[in-house]
Amino acid sequence: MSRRWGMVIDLDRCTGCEACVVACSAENNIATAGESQAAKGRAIHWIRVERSWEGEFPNVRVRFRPVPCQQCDAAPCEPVCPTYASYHNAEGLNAQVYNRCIGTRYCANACPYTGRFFNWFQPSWDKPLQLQLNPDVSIREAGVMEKCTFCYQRALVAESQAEAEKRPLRDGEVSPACVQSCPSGAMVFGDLNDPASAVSRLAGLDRGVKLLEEVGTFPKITYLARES
Amino acid sequence: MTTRERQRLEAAPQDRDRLTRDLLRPVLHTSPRIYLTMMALGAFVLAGLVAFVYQAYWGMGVSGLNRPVFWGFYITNFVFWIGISHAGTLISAILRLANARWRRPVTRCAEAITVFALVIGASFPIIHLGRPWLFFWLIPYPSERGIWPNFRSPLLWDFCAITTYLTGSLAFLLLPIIPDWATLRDRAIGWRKKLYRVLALGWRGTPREWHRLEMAMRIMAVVIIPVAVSVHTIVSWDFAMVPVPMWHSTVFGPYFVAGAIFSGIAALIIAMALLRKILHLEEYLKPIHFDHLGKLLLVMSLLWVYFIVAERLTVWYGNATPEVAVLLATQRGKFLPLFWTMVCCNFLIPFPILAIKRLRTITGTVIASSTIVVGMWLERFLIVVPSLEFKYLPFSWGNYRPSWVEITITLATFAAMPLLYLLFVKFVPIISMWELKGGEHPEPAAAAELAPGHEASDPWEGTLPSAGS
Amino acid sequence: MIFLAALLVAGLGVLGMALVKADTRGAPGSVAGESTPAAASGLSSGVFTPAHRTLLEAMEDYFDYFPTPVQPIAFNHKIHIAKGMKCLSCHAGAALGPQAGIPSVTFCMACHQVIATNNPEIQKLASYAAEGREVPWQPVNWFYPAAHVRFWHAPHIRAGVDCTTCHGNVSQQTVAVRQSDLNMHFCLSCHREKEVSVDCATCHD
Amino acid sequence: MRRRTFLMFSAATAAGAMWDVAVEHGAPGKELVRFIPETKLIPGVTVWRPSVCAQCAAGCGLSVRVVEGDAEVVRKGQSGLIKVGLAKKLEGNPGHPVNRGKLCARGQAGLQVTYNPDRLSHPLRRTGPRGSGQYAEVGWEEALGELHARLGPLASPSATSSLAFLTPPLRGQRRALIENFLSGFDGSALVSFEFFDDRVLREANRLSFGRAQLPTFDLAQSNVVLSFGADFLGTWNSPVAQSLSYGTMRQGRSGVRGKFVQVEPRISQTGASSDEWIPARPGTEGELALGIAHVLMSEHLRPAAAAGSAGRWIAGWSDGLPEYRPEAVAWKTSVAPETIRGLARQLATHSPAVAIVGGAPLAQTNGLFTALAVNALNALLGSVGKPGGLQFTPQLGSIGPAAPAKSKSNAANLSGNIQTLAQQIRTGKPKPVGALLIYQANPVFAAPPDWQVKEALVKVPFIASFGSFTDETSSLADLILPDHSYLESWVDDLPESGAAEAVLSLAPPALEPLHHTRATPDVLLDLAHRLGGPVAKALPWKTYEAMLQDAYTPLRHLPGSVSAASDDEFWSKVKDQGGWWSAGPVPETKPTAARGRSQPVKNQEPEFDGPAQDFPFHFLPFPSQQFGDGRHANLPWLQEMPDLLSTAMWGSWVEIHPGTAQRLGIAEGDLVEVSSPHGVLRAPAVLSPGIAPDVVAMPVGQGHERYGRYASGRGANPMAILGTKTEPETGALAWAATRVSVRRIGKGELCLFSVGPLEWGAKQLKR
Repeated sequence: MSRRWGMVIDLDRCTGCEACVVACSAENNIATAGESQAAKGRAIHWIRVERSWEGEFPNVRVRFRPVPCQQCDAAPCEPVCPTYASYHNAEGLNAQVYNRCIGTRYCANACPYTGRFFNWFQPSWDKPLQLQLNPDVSIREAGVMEKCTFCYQRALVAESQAEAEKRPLRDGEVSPACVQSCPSGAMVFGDLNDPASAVSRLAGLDRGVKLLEEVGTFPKITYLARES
Repeated sequence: MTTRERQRLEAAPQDRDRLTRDLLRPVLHTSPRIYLTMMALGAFVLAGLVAFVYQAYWGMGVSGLNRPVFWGFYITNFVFWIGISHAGTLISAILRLANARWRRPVTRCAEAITVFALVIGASFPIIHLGRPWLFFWLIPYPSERGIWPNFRSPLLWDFCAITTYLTGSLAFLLLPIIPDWATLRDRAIGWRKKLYRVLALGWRGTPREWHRLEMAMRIMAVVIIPVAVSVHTIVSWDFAMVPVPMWHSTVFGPYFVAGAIFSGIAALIIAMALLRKILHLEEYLKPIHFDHLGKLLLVMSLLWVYFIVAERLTVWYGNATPEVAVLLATQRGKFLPLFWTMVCCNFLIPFPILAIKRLRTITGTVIASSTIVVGMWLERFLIVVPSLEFKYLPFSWGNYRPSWVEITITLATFAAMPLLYLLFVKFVPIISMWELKGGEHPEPAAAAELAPGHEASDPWEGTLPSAGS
Repeated sequence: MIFLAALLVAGLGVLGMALVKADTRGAPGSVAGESTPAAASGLSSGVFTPAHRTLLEAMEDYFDYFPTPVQPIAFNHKIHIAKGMKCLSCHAGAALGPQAGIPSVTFCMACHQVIATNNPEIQKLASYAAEGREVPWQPVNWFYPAAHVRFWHAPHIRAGVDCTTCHGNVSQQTVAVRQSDLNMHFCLSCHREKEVSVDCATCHD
Repeated sequence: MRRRTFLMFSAATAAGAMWDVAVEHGAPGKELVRFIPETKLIPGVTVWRPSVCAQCAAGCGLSVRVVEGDAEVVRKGQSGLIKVGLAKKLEGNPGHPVNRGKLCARGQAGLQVTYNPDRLSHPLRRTGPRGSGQYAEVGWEEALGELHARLGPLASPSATSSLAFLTPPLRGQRRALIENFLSGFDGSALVSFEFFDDRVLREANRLSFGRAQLPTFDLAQSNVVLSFGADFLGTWNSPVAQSLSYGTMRQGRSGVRGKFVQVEPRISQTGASSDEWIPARPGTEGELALGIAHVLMSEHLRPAAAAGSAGRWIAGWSDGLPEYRPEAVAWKTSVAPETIRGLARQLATHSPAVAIVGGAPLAQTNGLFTALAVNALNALLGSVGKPGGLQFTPQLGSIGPAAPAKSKSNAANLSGNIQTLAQQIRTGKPKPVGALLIYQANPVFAAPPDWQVKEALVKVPFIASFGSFTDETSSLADLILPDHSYLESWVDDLPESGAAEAVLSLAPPALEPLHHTRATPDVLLDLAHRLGGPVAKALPWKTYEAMLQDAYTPLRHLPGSVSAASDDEFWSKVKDQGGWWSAGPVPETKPTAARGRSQPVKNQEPEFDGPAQDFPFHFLPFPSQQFGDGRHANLPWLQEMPDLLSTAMWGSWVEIHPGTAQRLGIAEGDLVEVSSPHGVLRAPAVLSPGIAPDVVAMPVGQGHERYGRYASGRGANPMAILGTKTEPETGALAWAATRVSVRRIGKGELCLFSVGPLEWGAKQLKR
């Protein structure tokens, strides 16, 4: 059976440190928008940490949750794309093919999680910041949508490595940059089709909830609710 | 209908020459004022083109769009103009089928609106593309890579529906022009003669030709109605097919179609009034036309209110959090001024004007139509933007403010419409001469063949105002 | 459609004029810093955007046109292969990673210190080495950035795909030229035949 | 049909019409020359190389992803491209005991230090007036020659003026090198400066536990964690190590979920994770701790003697702290007596429990008392040195041959702080400062204005800086000799906390230098060689690498992570592993006795700078999640990383309670003016429900005047309005003891990532 990549985010472990946010920018060549563009709502963060305040002083609580693309099984972004730039691949990812994207931004509207981002301008890096760019990830030009890929390039590298070594991929061998960096171990990544994987086990916990479950998107990210 | 009325409508034979003269005057003579107007409009259109190129070159970032409001003015304009396009073909086809005689001076006017509004409307999905130079990927053409467009996407349905509608409307508009072009060919001189010789497609006015034309028009009239309905339904499905609060609604199909006809008729009334004034067609476009269209507008206004109440009341009672967020934002929140302006423009102002007979004059209907055009544009805006600003996760809610680029392009399309119209008027008699002449055919036999249709009782006859008698 | 075509033509015309001076302007949406080094640093991949210096470059990209490169030294593949060298002797990266790579001038000079030193082309090579410079070889096969192609040599070599499958029979070539139109159809037909992934994301990213 | 064919067919006319526009085609342009590469890497294949994070003092191990790529360099005056190994990503070193493969946001953004567009690429000599930032490039020989000429006279025994070296607190051989370097200069001073320096806590730990170092928390096994103001998941101490164990505390053990209570007047990133937030009045945290201790003792949950020597510093401890009845404490702290009792019972019954103190509570005039009170509470709970409690990472203090050869005359001067340095510069006593060397520290930005640091520094006849950037301090320098970035250098660190074992983080350069920079340790060794005499004798090594090798190869004989048969093998394994960590007892620095004090520390009311009637609000500058103390403000990734709570990017803001804001007529995003007796600043307001009504808070880190294109002129610097109250025993700046007033100025600009409502729930409809 083919793989079905999934993620579990334990909100009880998450500290809101945003290591995942920077890890994602570094891994995926996400350009910095700059102040004026960021103020217009054009900063790109494939993963963001949402926060919510509850209660009145002094009984105040904060909740937060990291939100990347939920990699839905029934993703609303996919059927609406007129060019198949947004499509479902065999490993269950909501992949985005940049060269096929003509920039209707329909997918971004359809996404209930606002997890898709548009390149409003040609991305640029002040020299020599471009030297940090990851050669495994392409630069998205002006006019195309982009989104979290579950760091598919890392999965491909690991698969290629495993194939070269003629062995199967181990659980935990592939992890997106956010999961790799997470200091409190709040994020776990793996194959949901493998019942023995850590992610399958955690996704089955009673604490597991899906974000906006009522929309019927069947996300592959399971949030483990905070216990307080 | 009195005899006098009938004569006026069908034009007495002795008037025919005058009629032809009157109707060809705008085609053959152009005043400097018209040139000036065209230049002014052209400047606007050029500004819009420059803005579009600027945007295509630097990126969509020069617009006011952002995350999460990925659609804004452009899609508003798209829906608006596609809506306007319903004026024509649909109205003229229905009236043709219903054989309403009063329609004759109105049809071409309306059909032209359809074609131009469609062209303008259809350009917006391309203007709003992040990479407009790749728009042709929407066309299902065989590719060596084995890639086809995604037929599941409502945008593709849109593409197909709009191209079909455009083709159909063009045929619907152009077919009955052929005899008039033939008339022009016979009267014009110089380059115009050559031009019209080509355009007239060798029309000679034989009975066979007349017969075929009539048949074609009948078929077209029947076919174009479902196409027109489907177009705006599909436009509505662009929204209704995605799980966005207040977009995902079953009522959207008929709601959009009703809104489209509503705004279309309003646009038609404005266009007719302008033509009447500018081209001095007072004798051909008469108060009674405005009165009839005004009644139609009244019906559509009521229908529109019905739909908006149906839509909003169910959302309010359903009380689903994400939808109520959008609902309240439009009715009570930041969009409150726009929302209530829209209600005034679409109902509170036009309703009394159109309902009270004394106010349903040319001026009255034009005022009502103008507010309706504004109101319907706002309605489209209020469908597109608030849902995106208030979409689900409150953390990602946003704001939208259009930039000069979007405003320029929007204004340019509002200039493009009259410009195209003026150009059209300069090449085509805007009132179908042969139809106004009462289906004058050179050969009695052919006329007799068609006669029963002409003789048939006019379904609108009984409703005609007695003022003319 | 006429209107659209007019729009396109007029648009592209104005664009062309804009493109000529593209480098001297800053982007209107000041993107992280003051300059737009995207074009200069060769990172960007947009078609009709500030990514290209000239309209022609943009058009070449748009129409997938690959001009034939002019090499600084008329490297003769045929002779090297005839003398028993293998592709991987020089392009060692092909078996190990994504890129085949072109060897450094020092690698060439390892042999050409003594071999064929009279050849004017070899003398060119020697002068590069003496100046401490690499030979500015021009790429023969490449993908435009707008294609977003992720191509890794190593898995293909591991799967036993012969170099000639894509690069043609280089043993008969002197200066290498682009022999196959390495377009998506070319890749896909082989992938289909061998029943390996035809998922978009395998190659495009 | 092929795409090209289709296009040609449909667009041929259009294309033909404009072909002539493209006039520039075919121009070969200015193709850059390619130089012959010096390293061999397989193109496109990743190599992971160890390094050590230098972004904060935690000393985490790094794994640097290196891939070959083209870099633009200048060789022999010609610019061209060369293939070099480029760092593509920083991840945690999986084997490193402090961070175990994890890395925080600031650590990962360290990539942008190396590739920062504003990094200095050449030695610079000042051309304009001091502080103008006008410099001209000079060669290394010239720069070193000048430095030598300036320092030579100071190194002679008859020198009439002295040398000062300003650095952040350093550890390992870098510190040893500088100390040894300075030992050759009579009366020289090594001045270390860091704004958030934890001096008070080290002193308290020295008194309470005999260890003048920051503690390591075994949160992974704690059942209750009570933190007094410590941002231990964000910026304080060793955040990655603490987050790792925090995760386990919450959900890593079956059936047990640790509880976490945070005491602080403003919810920090750490406080946001707490189960309970207790906004105690600023400066009363110590009393709260003692109130809890009182309950523990009075309810016979713990005997007073359990605290051992740690209780000795609290007056009335052995009597059961009669002054700290919950009711009395409640009156002062504004924490309900029931809350205090409840906390005490939870701590006692859900053992192991641990109390943490750090940050703002210790930056009050009674900071030492507060720290000692929490230490005593920990001791009373029995959590010192126990699983689930606090421990001290063994320190490899006596390892290495590089202890400075102190001469009697300068031993006393070897350490100092920025105030004494400023004093010395101003008064010229005991000796005028003849030259100042600056390495990374930036006190001009981060010291309160009344210390007059800048005014003092400009009086020094000669200043040289080794920094990679021009910042507010290094822009005063006459000569700048830029250092390699840490990824390009030999790096070593001895983490003070974060692991149960003794840790040496050490790594060779992961990258070749990108610019014409030189590693500062090597520059100093070179300089020592040139100076000759005692300096050269104290630093006999040719390279820093040799010095490190000499210092650390003796570790081979200790039980540790590397087993090797020879010193060379050991050294190469240490380099590969990114360090060495102990696997058994190691010889440590002798625990320092609680010398110099016999009396308990008195609890004094916290004093605040500024009268309460004119300045009604406590001003709380807090280390920002993005920039720490401001040193990371030049990294664009961090500038664009939204703050967790305010979601602000690219700027600074003033956090105000919504009720207070309403009273003052301030709305979200309004520009407000914050005035203290020492200065005024302006910033946009953020209304935050998680702050006490009598506190206004501001992140530290922005407001740089000169720190590259991303940081300069952005936001406001809260340090610029701080008073100069200090904790009297340690002399540490009480940076949380300033009072301010706030008023609205007008509309401001705020760059927020989320403009949505503050809540997710039903209230979202009220917008």
